Amino acid sequence: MNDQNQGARMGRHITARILSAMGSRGSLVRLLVVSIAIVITFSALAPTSFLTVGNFEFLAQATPEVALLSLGISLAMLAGGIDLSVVAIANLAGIASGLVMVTPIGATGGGLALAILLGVAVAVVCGVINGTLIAGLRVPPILATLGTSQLYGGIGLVLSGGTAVSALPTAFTDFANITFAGVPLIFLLTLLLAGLVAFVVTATPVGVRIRLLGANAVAAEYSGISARRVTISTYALTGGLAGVAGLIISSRASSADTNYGSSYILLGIVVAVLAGVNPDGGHITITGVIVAAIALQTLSTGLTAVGVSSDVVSIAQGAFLIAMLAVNVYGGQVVPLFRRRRFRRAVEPAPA
Amino acid sequence: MSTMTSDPEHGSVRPVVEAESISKTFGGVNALTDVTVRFLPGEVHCLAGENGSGKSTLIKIISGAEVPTAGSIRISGHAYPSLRPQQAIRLGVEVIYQDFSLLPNLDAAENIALPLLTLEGKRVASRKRAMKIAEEAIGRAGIRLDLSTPVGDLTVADRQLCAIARALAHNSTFLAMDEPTTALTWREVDSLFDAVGRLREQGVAIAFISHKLQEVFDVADRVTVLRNGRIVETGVPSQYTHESLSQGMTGRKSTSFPRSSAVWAGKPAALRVTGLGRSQLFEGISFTVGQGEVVGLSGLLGSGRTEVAEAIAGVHPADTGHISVLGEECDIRSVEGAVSAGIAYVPEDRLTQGLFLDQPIGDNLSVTILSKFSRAGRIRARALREASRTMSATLRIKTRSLAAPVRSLSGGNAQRVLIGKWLLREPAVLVLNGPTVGVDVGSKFDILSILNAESLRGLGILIISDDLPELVATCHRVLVMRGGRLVDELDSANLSEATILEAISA
Amino acid sequence: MKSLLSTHPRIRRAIGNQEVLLLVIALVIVGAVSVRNPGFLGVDTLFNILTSALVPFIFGIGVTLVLIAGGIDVSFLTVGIFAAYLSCRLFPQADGAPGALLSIAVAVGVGVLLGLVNAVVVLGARLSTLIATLATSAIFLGALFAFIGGTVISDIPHGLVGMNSVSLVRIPLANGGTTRLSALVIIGVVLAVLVALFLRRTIAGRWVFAVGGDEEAARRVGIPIRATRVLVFAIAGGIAGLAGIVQVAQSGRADPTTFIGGELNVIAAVVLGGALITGGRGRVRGTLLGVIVIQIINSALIPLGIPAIWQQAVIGLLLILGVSLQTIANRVRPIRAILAPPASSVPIGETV
Amino acid sequence: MKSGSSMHMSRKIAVVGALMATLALAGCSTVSAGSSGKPAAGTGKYIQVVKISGIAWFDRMKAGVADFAKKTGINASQIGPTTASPELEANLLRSAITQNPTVLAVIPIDPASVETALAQARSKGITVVTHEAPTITNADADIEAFDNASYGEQIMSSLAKCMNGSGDYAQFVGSLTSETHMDWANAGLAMQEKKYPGMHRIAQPFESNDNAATSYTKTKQILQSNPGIKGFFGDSSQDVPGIARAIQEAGLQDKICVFGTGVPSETKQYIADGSADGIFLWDPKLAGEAMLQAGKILASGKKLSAGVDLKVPGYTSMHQSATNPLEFYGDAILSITKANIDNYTF
Repeated sequence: MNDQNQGARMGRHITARILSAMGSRGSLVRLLVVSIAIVITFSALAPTSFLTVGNFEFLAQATPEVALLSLGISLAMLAGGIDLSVVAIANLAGIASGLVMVTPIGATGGGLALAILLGVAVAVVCGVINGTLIAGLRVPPILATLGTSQLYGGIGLVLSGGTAVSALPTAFTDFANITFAGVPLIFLLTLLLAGLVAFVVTATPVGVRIRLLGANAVAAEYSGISARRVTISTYALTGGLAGVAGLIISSRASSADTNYGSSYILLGIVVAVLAGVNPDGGHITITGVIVAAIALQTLSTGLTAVGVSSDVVSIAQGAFLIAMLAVNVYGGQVVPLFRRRRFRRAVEPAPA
Repeated sequence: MSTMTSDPEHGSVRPVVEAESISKTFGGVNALTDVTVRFLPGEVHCLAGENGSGKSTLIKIISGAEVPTAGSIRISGHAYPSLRPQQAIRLGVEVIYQDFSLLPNLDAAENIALPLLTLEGKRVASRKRAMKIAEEAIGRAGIRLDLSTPVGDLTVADRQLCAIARALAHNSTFLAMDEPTTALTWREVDSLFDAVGRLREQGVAIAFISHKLQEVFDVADRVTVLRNGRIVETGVPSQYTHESLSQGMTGRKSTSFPRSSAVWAGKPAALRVTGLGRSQLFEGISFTVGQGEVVGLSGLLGSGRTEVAEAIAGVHPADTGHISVLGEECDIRSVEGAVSAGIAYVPEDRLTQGLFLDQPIGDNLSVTILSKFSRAGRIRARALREASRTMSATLRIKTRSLAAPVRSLSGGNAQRVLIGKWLLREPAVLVLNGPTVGVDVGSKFDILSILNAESLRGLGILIISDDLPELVATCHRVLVMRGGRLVDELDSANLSEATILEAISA
Repeated sequence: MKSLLSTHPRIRRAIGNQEVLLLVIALVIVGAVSVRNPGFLGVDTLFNILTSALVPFIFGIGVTLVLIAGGIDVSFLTVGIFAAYLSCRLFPQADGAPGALLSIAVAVGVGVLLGLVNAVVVLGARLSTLIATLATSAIFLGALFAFIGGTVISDIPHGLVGMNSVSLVRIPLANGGTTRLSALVIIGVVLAVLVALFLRRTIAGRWVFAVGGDEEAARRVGIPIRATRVLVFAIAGGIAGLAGIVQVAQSGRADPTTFIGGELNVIAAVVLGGALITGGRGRVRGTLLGVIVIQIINSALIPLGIPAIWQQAVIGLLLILGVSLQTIANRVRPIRAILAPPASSVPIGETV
Repeated sequence: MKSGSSMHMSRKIAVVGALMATLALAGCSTVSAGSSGKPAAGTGKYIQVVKISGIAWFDRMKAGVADFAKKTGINASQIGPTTASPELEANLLRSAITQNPTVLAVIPIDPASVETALAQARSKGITVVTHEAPTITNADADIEAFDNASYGEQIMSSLAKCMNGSGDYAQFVGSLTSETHMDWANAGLAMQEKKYPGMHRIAQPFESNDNAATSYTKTKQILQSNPGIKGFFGDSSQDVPGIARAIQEAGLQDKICVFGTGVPSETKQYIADGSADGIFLWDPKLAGEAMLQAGKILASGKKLSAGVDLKVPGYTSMHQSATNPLEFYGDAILSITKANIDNYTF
């Protein structure tokens, strides 16, 4: 990389790789088209309340925590697993760092940084525990993380003494409201982290191993990939993302609590699946996750803006998921407009 | 193609099953091209051909497990563009699949009886009745089988017997047997052939698939030879000799293979195994593979040959014994450990154990060298791609792009990817389990040539296989396993298909 | 640990038997609680556990069916409360024994219909059962609140009240009160027997195992895969409806929010009982044991004097322990022996 | 991700570090203050955000919102999430802010979790009134039906009277994180310790998760492990129905006293046979209307002060809290027993 020219070429190459890892274009295009359709529909239906700067600012502010939790779940899915404990990890991270923040040390700038680091570290440790249960004891991911979700939630409850950890320093709580040119900083932070995740899954050995492990765990074992190490890294990364989400949540809520975000687990899975992440492993799309998170948030905000009750919003989200997946399955046949040249996937194994 | 004509013998008898101009493509690869075969009542019709010639695919199309790309299946005079399995069974088609297609969580009796009870439209699952059906079926085949053990816990041989019994439980008019003897001893093969004889007398049309020439001559009334998805010729066994049939199957005069006998004498063995054992599976396994030597390890399915290979490869490590590579003792506890010791393993089941089917070819190739091609935690993507591309070119993998998924490749090309990924790692020993199963003839020759070339460069190669011509053609020595022990060693002086066959199925 | 287990077949067999393991866990907990609180060991505890296990057990039976067939259903709780609530709304006057039967029949019928909706989504959109039922449960719950109602019905049909008030056994207690076992338990017993008979003694029941064991093999031997799937979803839906109406009868009120978020706990109990999350294995008896062990854990916390704030963490820990033990038990299943008794031919030694 | 081209590990660390530093230090930047002028009190939308939509309690409160709209001609509506989850409520609240209402009336599940959003609303000139959130700081006023301490004390004095001032009792709260429930429980406990030393609370308060099934199950376990228990004190409206069902089943109607928060329609059957002895509550309809009335006064630029009349029964002469000047409470406790339960239809 001494040669500048070569560096630039490599840059282009990595960009291309990251873009290609961001999703099979067909499904991403469909998702984008539908998302834009949602925006146009609600702009027409409720121009006064939907089509406002405030509303879009709200969208950008409300999306980060869901997007980050979904990214974490997507990573677990990439490795062929699932993480149901992300919300519990987020809350535990928020509580742990909140407890440091409310001490006298936390009031100082260094103390605050320490508190934040501690929160993320706690989250990573939680992830490592998940990974160890899954790869070491080979507990199915859905059960392991269900159990740890209870455990982390319970630890959070004990640490916080049952009450919300509040009176956090204003330096921390204002963070959620900072905007650059109308774009909330937490949204930019989310994009940055998404970029980092994209880098990890495309351009690092561990990222490639996570994908291969998720694609075929048996073949990964026969290829000399250490399932234990890779799984633990995956869940540690997922935990870390959940930890940042937890910090964003407590910054936005000005407090940390155990009962926050219970609706996010299923929402996170929905976002990941909607984005086109394969729940059976081996495929992830970072852009898709961000777009899907925004699309779902837009859908619910839009429906609220036209005065529909939140019950209908949940019907709409469920129907949206089924419809998008059905389009992905049948889209090639029904909507030739969206068809892209793709390698034919024979359903059956090659002839024997 | 000129040989495939309606010969006069077919004239008066109406075929039970006819495949008419069947073609089938998988991901752009032609598995079958315009194949027409007739199966007559009371006739054992052998489909002969090498691995990958399309025999199994043809049977799967007749049984409804696959849908043909073109052509139709005619059963008792009615033409069907495609069939569903249920429909085919209802029409009297019964198959013993190569992979057995058993239900691992049900016991043997139920595996045998449930399809029949389903076909009969029964609603109540009577244990008594299931046992009765199963006992009759195993009686008919002269098989001994523990009927109340879950099939997943049976040995490979017993699973094969169970699959045979299931097919015999049903009074079918057409029975296809796809490599039904791979796990059986001679005694079991004899009773299977007796059962086949009785069915023939009852007027059942039988399709018999095998790549073991002797079996073809033993049971067949008619032989159809397939090569690369096309019918090459058809006739009665008396028209053929071993040599002419073999030539028809491979398209070459001789299966003999350019092979150097130069074992790198005086240098430490590439692989030395001493007293290897694993509880209940195998024991006392000792042998060496010299540098530049190609050693075969043969035995029936379930003889322990795969277990020994997987112990050496670290997949399921051995409990006792020693393994050394290039003279250095290594403690192999995991695949990673084996890989870093210099042992590479190409597993038996390419599709589930070897490849990441939906992932790019490039990633499949480079999985073994990710760490080597990384700096500061980041992949040196360009260098890695170069290495993969070079290997792909060396092995002549036919693909437009390394970004395409492996699934888009034919069996032969996929196998090259699998071998290539280990060659990139530059191991001292390459252990291959069934290296040419499901590979077309051209690729088979290429793959064996690649192995030959690598052995000339000093790589020690251990081939686990029951493909007798392949073993004879490529190996310097062949070791034979039975019941978890090494029972014979055939060196180049007395290495032939007949000697191996005798040793493995004694 | 591995070598210890593999060298002692007896230990291996004992640990390998899931149900024995569960019984041991149950006995250990009961023993531990009884030492601290001798009053725990009594008829009233037994009745309490049976009563509180009834509804999760009925739900669990449906979950077991779906798991055996190789799927994961997360919509059963919403199906249950939807069916029960609708039944109460449609026939609020259902009185006496015929009324009770009517309420039950309507709930089961609605459950079957919703189960069929699940089947249509799974088979029609070719979705994994987990994703499909995630989406349908959002839709069912939204539809319940939006179109049927969300307020608690505290005046439920009198037939149901009457059914619950029939006692099988009534025993006076030391504190002057009585403890009783409601006749509702009979529903659980009858259903358990029926489903066990269905699974063991009918061809369709065997198909369920076949489909979950190896779908492709089952297809090849002529088992109707799609019909089996539809049947399983329909039955599971009906069972969920039954569980819902039993819950309403038991609690004397129809509260649409009763079950929110409890899906995974029921699945955990079923898996603890030995059903494989990958399909092909499971039994009603195991599910009963799994549910009871979880109820024992739950009811041990108060007598053990574990502070409320610690309870969630303790449950999480026990859950992790349970699933880990189960996984370990599954891993030590015996291997198929190959090694023949020493043959007459002498094995060749180091000949090279 | 173009920068990814030359991003070494060290660079990556640097970026992460910078990120942390930003997180830690950038908090100083201020939020842009809203500059839009306040709309007049009589115009614009009034939106009420509740904990959960569709349950009896908030349906009753909705009737209060409708009454307010009818009386004043103001466009007032109520929204709430499908499940009682703080993040759903906070998001709904934020999406309500984007509709730029004149008055936001909020009943938070977790007061701390809405503080930031409420600050944002106020910075846009929206008048914010809360309920069941006496510690709130980012509101123009918090309207309570009563003084929390005296509510807890009133439940306790009824319970103590029923128990003749002696014996064990257990307390239930919806969740240990629920501020008002904990206030009532603690006030009750403090009073008992001072005035009724013969009574004794077993353990910490039990959590019912606002779920009658949970309070039922736990009550059975408590009865079983504490055979001598004489009373129950329930804070969540779902506690009394659950506790009373367990008492009813055990046939202990006459031996055990049950008091707590409750809704008449949900507890009538238990009050009738004595398995519950008395419920306390405030009428959500009146509370809902009082919140909006307070909002109307504040939006017109006036201030609330002690003694203010919100023109709603029980809220005609509000008291200002000594601890939080934003908190105003009325005298709207309803005490319901067998004698008067038939007067209430909700």
